[in-house]
Amino acid sequence: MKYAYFPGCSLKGTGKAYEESLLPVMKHLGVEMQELDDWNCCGATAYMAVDEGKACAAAARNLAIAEKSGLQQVLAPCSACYLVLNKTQHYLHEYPGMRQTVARALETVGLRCEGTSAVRHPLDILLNDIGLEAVKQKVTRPLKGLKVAPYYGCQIVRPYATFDDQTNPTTMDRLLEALGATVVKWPLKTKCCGGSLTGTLPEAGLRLSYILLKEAIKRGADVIATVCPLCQFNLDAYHPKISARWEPVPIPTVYFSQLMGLAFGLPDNQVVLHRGMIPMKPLAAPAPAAAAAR
Amino acid sequence: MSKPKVAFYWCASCGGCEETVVDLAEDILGVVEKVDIVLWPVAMDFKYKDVAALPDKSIFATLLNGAIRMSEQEELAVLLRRKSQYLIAYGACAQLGGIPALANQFSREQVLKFNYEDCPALANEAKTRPQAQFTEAGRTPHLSQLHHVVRTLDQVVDVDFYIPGCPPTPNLTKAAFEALLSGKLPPKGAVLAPDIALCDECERKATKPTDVAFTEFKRPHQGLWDSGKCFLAQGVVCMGPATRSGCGAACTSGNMPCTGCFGPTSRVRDQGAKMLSSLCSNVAAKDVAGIQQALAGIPDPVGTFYRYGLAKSLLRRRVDLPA
Amino acid sequence: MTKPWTPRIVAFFCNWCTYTAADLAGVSRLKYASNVRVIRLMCSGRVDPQFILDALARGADGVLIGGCHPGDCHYVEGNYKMLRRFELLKRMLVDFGIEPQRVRLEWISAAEGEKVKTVINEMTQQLQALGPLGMPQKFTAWDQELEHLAQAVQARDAAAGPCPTHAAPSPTPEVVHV
Amino acid sequence: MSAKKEELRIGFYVCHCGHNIASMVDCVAVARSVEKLPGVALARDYKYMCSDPGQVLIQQDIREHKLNRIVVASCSPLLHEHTFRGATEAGGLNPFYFHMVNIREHDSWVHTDRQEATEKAKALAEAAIRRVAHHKALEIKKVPIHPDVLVVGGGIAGIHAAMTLANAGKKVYLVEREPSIGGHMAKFDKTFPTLDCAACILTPKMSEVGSHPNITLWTYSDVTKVDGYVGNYTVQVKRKARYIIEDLCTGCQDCIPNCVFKEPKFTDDFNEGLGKRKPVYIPFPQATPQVVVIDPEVCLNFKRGKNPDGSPIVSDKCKKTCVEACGEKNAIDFTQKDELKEIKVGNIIVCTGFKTFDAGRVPAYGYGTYKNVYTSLEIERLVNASGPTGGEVILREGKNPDGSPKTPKSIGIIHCVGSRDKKTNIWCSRVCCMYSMKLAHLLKEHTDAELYNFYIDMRTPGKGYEEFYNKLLEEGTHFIRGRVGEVTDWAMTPEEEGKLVIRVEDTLAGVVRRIPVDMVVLATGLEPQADAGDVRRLFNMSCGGDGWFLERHPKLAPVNTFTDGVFLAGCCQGPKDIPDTVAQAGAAAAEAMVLIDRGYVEQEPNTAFILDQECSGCKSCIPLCPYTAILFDEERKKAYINEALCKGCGTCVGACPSSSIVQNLFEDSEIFSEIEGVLSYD
Repeated sequence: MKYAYFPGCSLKGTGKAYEESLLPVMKHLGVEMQELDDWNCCGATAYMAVDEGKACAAAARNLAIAEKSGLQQVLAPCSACYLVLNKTQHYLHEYPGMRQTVARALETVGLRCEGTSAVRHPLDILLNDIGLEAVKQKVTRPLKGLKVAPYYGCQIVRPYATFDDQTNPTTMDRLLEALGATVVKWPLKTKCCGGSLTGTLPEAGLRLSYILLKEAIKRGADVIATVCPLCQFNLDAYHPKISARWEPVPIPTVYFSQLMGLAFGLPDNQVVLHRGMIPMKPLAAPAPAAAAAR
Repeated sequence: MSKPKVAFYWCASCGGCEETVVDLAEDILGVVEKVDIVLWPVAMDFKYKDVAALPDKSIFATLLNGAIRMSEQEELAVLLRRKSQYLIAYGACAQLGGIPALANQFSREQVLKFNYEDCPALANEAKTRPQAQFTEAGRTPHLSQLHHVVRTLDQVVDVDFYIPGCPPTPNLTKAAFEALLSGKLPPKGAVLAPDIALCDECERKATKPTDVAFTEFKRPHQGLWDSGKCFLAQGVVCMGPATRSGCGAACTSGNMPCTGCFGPTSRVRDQGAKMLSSLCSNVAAKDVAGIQQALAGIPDPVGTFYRYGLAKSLLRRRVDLPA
Repeated sequence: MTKPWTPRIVAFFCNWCTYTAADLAGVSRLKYASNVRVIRLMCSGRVDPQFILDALARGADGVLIGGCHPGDCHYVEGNYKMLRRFELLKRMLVDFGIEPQRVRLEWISAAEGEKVKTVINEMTQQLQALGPLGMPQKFTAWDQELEHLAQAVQARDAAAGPCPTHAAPSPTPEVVHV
Repeated sequence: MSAKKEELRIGFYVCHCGHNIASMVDCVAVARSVEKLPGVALARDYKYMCSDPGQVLIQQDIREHKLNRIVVASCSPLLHEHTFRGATEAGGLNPFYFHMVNIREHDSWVHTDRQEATEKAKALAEAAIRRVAHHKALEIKKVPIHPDVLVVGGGIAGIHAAMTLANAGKKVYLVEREPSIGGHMAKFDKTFPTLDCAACILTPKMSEVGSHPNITLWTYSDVTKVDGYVGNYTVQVKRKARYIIEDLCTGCQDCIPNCVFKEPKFTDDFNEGLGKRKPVYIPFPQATPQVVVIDPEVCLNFKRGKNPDGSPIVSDKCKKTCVEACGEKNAIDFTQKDELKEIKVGNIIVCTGFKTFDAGRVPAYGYGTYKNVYTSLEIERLVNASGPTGGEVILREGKNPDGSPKTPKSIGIIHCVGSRDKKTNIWCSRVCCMYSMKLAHLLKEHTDAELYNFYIDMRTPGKGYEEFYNKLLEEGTHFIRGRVGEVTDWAMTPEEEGKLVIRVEDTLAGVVRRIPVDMVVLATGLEPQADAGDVRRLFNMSCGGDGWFLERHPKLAPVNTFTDGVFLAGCCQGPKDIPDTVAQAGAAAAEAMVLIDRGYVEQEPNTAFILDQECSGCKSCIPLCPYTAILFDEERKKAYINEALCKGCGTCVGACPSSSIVQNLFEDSEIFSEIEGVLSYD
């Protein structure tokens, strides 16, 4: 299995831990990810709000490069990238006007976007292409006893329900269970993390982060697992402020891929748990018998 | 008193129809006794100018076989029409276009190119093609030219009667002569054969089940066929149900399926469409894939359903060819 | 004033589903291209492939057949029979040089007025892009070679002078048409 | 050719239909264009052809102008062909010398360019003119109607239709798949807006059905096959084994307390799973017939698994205390098998009802996740005195400090769950606003809780309905306008702890609100039955895109289907309340009686026949006929059609390879001339 890999800016910056953990995990599962040559900004959600035409053109350039590469599947781990690329794909198919605008823009750089490639999320690929059975077979250190709150955020399920339910997604739940973890009942799976409001309107934005963290602790979670660099950042970076404004809610937030690496027994530098600001408690050592059996 | 004048002529045909006239055997004597033959290129030496010299309508009946494929054939058809009281399309080619009309699937250029350049059995390095005219030693002979379209006789001139078949049977020919000479004629435009499909006289009819459901189709060379059983019951396309009878089921008696040379019954406008309809309706499958699989046994529907009737079909010819 | 060319579609709709759906489209005041002319039959199974070829030969640029959805035929299975004919006819028409988009089979239930609209509009658009099939015009064009020849022969004969008419006319037996 | 061909004199009429046609089609131009066609004796345009003067005009013209063919260009033949055939006949012509052109539904109503619409009308008219020249005089066949009626479904619609017919002296078979009739209505506590007790008004009707001499009641039965046509249907009914001989069971129910299971422990469907029942049970106290039923899935006297014929395997391992209790009545029969019955009826009324929307499909509302989220039907049972709690409203989860079950102090009712929602069902289920208010009233009465209704729009069109809404407002029930976003258990304040929080945008106040409640009621919408598709096929009906059975005409034939002799009543046709259901059931019964009392149906003479001289006996047509109407005469080696069995689809005609089959009204020559006609415009 080979996918075109669109990292986007976050995975090279604030969300470095996502890339650092996802790449080895995928490799471990025999998935080949070929980073797109000369990719550019996906346009992100902000650009879409300013100028849809230009935003689509920017995103479509990446799709065009993917088409040119001959790889029909584009793997976009960042939620914002995933949404924007998908949205562009939808616009190209549904609005002839947009198709023209984009075609004209791409023509100037000698590219064409037919809109034929599929934009895929890692969860989608793990569940539907690789399958949980294959994942389970790679688990050498089951996350027994680890209580995880699966946090999907908004962008991978809204507005497009591409591979999971919009209000109650379950793909990550099933993945975490396959890793041996306990998934806590957590009705805030797709609630807002505060998004960019944490920076612009902290009272509103941080409050949303605070609710998520508080509810996760209340429901007995040891850790929050996320799929989105912005969610991870919001839930991880503002503890001092939240603590000052409301109460301390010390719970770590990590990428699901980090938990996978952990369960696969990958080396620490591929699990990169040290990148989090709230440290995750070490797992209980595996029972000697179980360890011997491996 | 002089005897009625009769002409035989051939256009684009194989000569088989002429054989039928000969196949009348001793009966031909009876015919010859009652008529004067004024034109019969295959057997006797007359010149066109002799015909041209005849007064209009002075020939009692002309039996013309072959499709109209060349300019010369058309010219003669027009001439003979003018000279004849009755013009009879004799045989499948004159009636329906016949085998020559299968060329209506190709353009004139394709036909010429294949026959004078690409045909594997050909030695024509100069790629010489027939010319309409050329000058040699100060003389300029004109040659007949290939038309773009192969036509039935009635697509060129008015036709009074049709005698079907590839070739027509001696019996039908004899009966037609008798009718002509006795004056007991059906209405103009009639086909001088029974107006009922071939199954009526096919001995295999009784073996066709009433619940046929096709799962596959076979072509005659793809198997050995039960010589007593309906071909359709064996999955072999037999045009009998869509073809006029009158041949005495000659092909099925010889263990070959009917290929449709007698053309459709009078009620049908397009023989191929009707045969297609009948066969397909009785395919067993209900899903597109299953249907396509069953019908894959008919790889060339045009050649199968319009083997003789393409020129006379509703579309006449492949539609995207030049005129 | 010459009107710009627009395609002509002859439609054969079954009485129970598609014709009723077209009535529903009317009752719902849906708007669609006026290029289609509907002929009502009781069942899509009645659609004789001759009708389709005849329509094309007489100047239709496309033929649309509408029947009940598979399993819903008012006459149990008439629509399957049409589907089977359609599958081979489509292939045969390609051999005749006719684009497959020109003949279309659609399952439209009595409730799908909206589908009548979309299918007709879509087909009109497709045919517009394909351009006219124009069989009657083609027939005329094909037969021009006959006229050219006739003119040439006439000219030649005229040059050669009148036909000698010395031969006696053939005796004609009395004709009784039976 | 027989007699000399009669000269063609066609009369053509184009109808303005007020402005319906005339506004988009130049009717005068159409008449002028048709006038010039060969065979046309006169062409007129007229305001309303279907009116009496319009019809009289045709009749007069036939006489005065010696017309022998009539063409009317107006609306759909499905609407008025009958009318104009009548006028043609009244004028002294055979009615089949008439043909109709649809220039309203197929032209003026669907096009926007007057010139194009007029051209189209001309072409369609020319096609009809050419076609009608080929028409032949035909005779209408009259087929007698079997006077018995089948009513499918024993809810309030089926009960009312069956009673209406039976009281008029007609014999009725009422087939119900559950062990008792009563349907959804039997589960309701009270009915809106009058708040009369559902059982009080329904059960007398139920027992009347059970004892009516003209009604054969078959419960626990399925219709498995329907053959035939209007007036002459042959129906196969499967009477499922209930392991009780109905005639011997007196309804004493002694077997139930004596079952080896001392406590009821199996899900009680009638109580929406809120209660339990035993393997031998009666669905509810007023069940009709008063006959118990044994569930072989859980009864100990059966083994798991099935016999080769699909019936359960009797183990005979149980002590059979029930048989002992039944005693001499001997009504219990463990060897009973499904039984197939065949009946003949002339008409069928389909009243198969609805199912409620599966609330689990909207995960945001927490049904199945939070125990104290209920569906409306569960509440109906909960507030019902004969329900699983005896009418006491207690929560599924949570106890009082003393260990007793908790009663809700605050209740939220969420409207439009599975209705008016693109993600689930787009239609309005029509009854939810009203029943939600009814439940609000009943819940308040039972618990004195704070009641909140969350609605998108209040829809109360009905006699006394708006008044009921006003009454609720006065009672102090809160109405909050807004579609609820979610039901959740995460608390933001101490007051919310331990409660269900309803998050909603209050669109009147313009704020997002969080309302903590103890109980959430989801007003689930109505959906077509899960097997509506199979039922539709069984009775040869149509379904709308939404899955409800389709009536022949939404206004003029609301209980008819496209199949003659099959009628609809109740929610199987679309959501409706009890008054409308009963009205529709009465209408369906009346429609059936129209046919029964007339005694015969007229059959469209569009049957096919084989030209005997021309048939070669190729047998291609024989397997094509779904009605086995085509037979082979072995002696003459030709096929022939049994006209009585032919339904007139024309499939054999389309397939006859030598065109030796002719379909009346749809002859090849008629259709070819129509093709020529529609393509005649420039």
